Amino acid sequence: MIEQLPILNLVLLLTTALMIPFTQKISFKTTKLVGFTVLLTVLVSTLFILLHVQSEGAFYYHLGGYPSTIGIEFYVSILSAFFTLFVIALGTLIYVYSTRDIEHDVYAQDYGRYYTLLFILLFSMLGIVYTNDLFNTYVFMEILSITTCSIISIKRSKKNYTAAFRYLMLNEVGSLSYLFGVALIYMVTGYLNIDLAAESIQQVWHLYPANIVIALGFMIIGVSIKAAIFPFHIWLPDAHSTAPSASSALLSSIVVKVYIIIMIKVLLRLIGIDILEALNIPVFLTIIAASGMLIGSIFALGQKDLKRMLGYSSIAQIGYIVLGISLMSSLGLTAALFHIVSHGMMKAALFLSAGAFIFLRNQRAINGFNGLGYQMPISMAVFSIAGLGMIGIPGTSGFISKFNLGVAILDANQWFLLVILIMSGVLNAMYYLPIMINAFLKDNPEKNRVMQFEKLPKVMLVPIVVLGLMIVLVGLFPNSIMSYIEAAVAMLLA
Amino acid sequence: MEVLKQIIENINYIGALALFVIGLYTVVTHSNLIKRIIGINIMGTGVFYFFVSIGNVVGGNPPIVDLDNGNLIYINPLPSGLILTGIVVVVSITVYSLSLVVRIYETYGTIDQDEIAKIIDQETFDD
Amino acid sequence: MDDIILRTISRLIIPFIEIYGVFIILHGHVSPGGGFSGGAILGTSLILYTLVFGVEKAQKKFSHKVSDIAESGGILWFILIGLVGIFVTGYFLTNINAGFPIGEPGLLLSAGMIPLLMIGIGIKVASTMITLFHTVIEEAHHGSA
Amino acid sequence: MIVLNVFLVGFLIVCAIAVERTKDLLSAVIIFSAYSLIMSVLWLLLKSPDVALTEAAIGAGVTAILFIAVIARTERMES
Amino acid sequence: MKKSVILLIFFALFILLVSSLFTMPIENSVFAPSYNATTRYYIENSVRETGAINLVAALITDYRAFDTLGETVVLFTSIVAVVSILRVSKKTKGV
Repeated sequence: MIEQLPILNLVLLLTTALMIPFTQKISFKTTKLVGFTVLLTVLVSTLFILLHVQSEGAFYYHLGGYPSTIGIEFYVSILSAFFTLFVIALGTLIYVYSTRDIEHDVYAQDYGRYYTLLFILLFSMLGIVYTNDLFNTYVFMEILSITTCSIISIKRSKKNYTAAFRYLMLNEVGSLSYLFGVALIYMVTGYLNIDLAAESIQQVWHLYPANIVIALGFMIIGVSIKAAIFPFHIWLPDAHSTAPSASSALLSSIVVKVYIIIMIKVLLRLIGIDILEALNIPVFLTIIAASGMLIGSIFALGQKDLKRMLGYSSIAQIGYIVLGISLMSSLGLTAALFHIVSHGMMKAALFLSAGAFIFLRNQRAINGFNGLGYQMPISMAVFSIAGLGMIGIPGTSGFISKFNLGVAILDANQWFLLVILIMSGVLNAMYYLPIMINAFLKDNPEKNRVMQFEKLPKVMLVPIVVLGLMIVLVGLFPNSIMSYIEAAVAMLLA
Repeated sequence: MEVLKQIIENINYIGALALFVIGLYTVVTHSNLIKRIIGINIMGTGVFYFFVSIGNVVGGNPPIVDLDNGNLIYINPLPSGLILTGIVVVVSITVYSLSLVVRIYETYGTIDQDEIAKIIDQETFDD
Repeated sequence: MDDIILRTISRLIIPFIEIYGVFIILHGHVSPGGGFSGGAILGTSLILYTLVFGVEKAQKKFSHKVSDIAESGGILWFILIGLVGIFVTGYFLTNINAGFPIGEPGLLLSAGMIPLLMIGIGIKVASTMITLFHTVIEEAHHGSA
Repeated sequence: MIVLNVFLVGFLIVCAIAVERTKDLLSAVIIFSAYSLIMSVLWLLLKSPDVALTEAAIGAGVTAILFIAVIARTERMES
Repeated sequence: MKKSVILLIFFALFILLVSSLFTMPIENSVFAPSYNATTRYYIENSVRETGAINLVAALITDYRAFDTLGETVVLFTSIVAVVSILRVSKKTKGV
């Protein structure tokens, strides 16, 4: 039974998405409740899968009962089990938040469509993480790209259309590049299954090096465009700043991370470290990551719009993750995977609290935060916790990931990277700290400095608080998730 | 002469690569949004053409089994199957981007990327 | 567009296009074609109807309600057939092992779930094509919002 | 057969370049439709009748109709 | 000026791809690496296992039916996306 849970989860999410147009006609409240129940069910079952995988080891699920040479299969390892849990947990929190927040951003006639798209989004992300097939990944990637663009454009405002269009075009160039890479891999191996193709690549690598090199190049560039890795990040600030707040949180905290999971799969499971090092890929990745870390932060400094600033900060943080991957060591990968989780939580908290400021005060400009900490104490406190985490203050999950990254860099004997890491941390402090200082310490001439009770609706407040608590808890007890990540890294490097 | 013979024998692959590059060029250089969408389509057909060419076998038969004659050579059916999926996916993306173009034209009055950028700059300057 | 030649000819032609589309869908497993191409042909016939007789008349034939049901229904049908496999063998989307009759290869009534899935895909593709076309042109009819 | 193949590929590339060069979007779409049709013939030569049929119905038919519907609602010339 | 530089870059990309093409297995025969045991399995067993004589149909709706499910979901998503930005319902018309 437990082996069928992954596919049942996917089917459940998809069926919910398909039924929403009909349940919405009954009442919108039931739709929300049904959606929440479904997400909770999926959350519990992913938790079961994780516990099962931890005790019994990874398992394969063959669709249609055909063996992996001829059919499609799911590979449920500790990596995929853990990341599906991460995706669904954050997705559930953002879903709860969005049930009120969409009133602010989306027309009433589009509520049902928004949730249809949201469930298909979760469906495709789960599919990408589970599947062990190159072409199946492409199909899910296309579902993901079309849904991500449409949860931006659903706001139906001027700037959303252009942002979504640019995002869609780049997404499609990325997908087709990835498909071209798959074609080249298929040409020399004859398999689409990642494990079988990887075995075959090890054998034919000396016969047809051109295929492997060009395929790797196209696949990495394709995924980099979608993951907003530094030179291909141009779509991200527009898309993240114009989207509805719940969509921005989803995009920045989960969707981009799922593409990085694809990248890890391609680099480590398909191609393998030996070939990567023979081609000097780690050096390229290091340069890209380091420049992304600096340039993202520098651009973020100059922004006047809060959500746009958070978007640029994401580019810098993705640089940290890529840096961890580029070290190609078990310490580096541990740091990268930990930072995926920790950045996911922090960015979600930041975007959701930013959405709360927009929801109640319509406050987007960074220079207007004076005294806001007294009017919205709880959301501002969570914003501060997440911001401190971004800077890397001890006690937050951000500190643990930066610490791990630093250790990994020292282990690889690359001192200049440590300098860049510290510089990027300082830059982070330069744009997050002023907001907090303004909010709590500066006077607002119109309002008196009396702590007010927060007027935010409960369904929006609860996810923000839960995210804040999670950041602190993971920061204080990192071993709770570190054991899973270390097991996953051991599996990837085996 | 040898080179020419090689080119003619592998014209399918070369044509596919040419289409891929032309499509990419159209997407990157043109500022007209509909032209960009056509570029994506050309790029897509280039990739699909490449994929189908991989499955071709010289002297093979179409992948429909002849039950009376068991000794025929068939082409590789897998690339064709994958590309069927791919074509429909690209059509979906095209339609969605076209509907975005309709909305962009209604709000900005133009479908040229450069002019839209000018209008946006003007607006942020006015604020 | 009120032209008697167009109307008469398309009245004559549309049934044939539709029959051809249905033929392609149903013969997907014995000849080239299948759900995608057949569905597209079926959709094109309705697009032709829309072009000749106008959006209002076409939407009476193929309303939003019908298209909603056809779109969700196509995928639900697919999932339902997949779930049969899970209940019988434990694997999603199983054909013969799930008890679908295989028949004699080469005949129309054969290949277990393949024609069933093809019908679902065909309906889905046809309804998608026609709905997309209606959505893109219908608002021009009302004048821009 | 190989002569036909080379000829069609040449025609295909000419069509693609023509689409890229044409300033009139409606002509570009019509050339693109012809391009799709040639592509489907080429896929027939590569012995993939299923893909050819799908491309002829979807690429040359539905896509072109949708492009034309959108051009009718927006502007026709590329500046 | 800028356009000609881009054109040159793309031409260089094309030349690079074509020149590396000749080191790839492009002979289009049954001995190509992609024509492997899996392909032979499809050709030999698909009639017996699925009952369909059209191998492509057997592939897309049986062996790899999950891809096709994903692809119908793409169609569904595209229609929801298009409707979500284009359709104006009667209640909110004019907004």
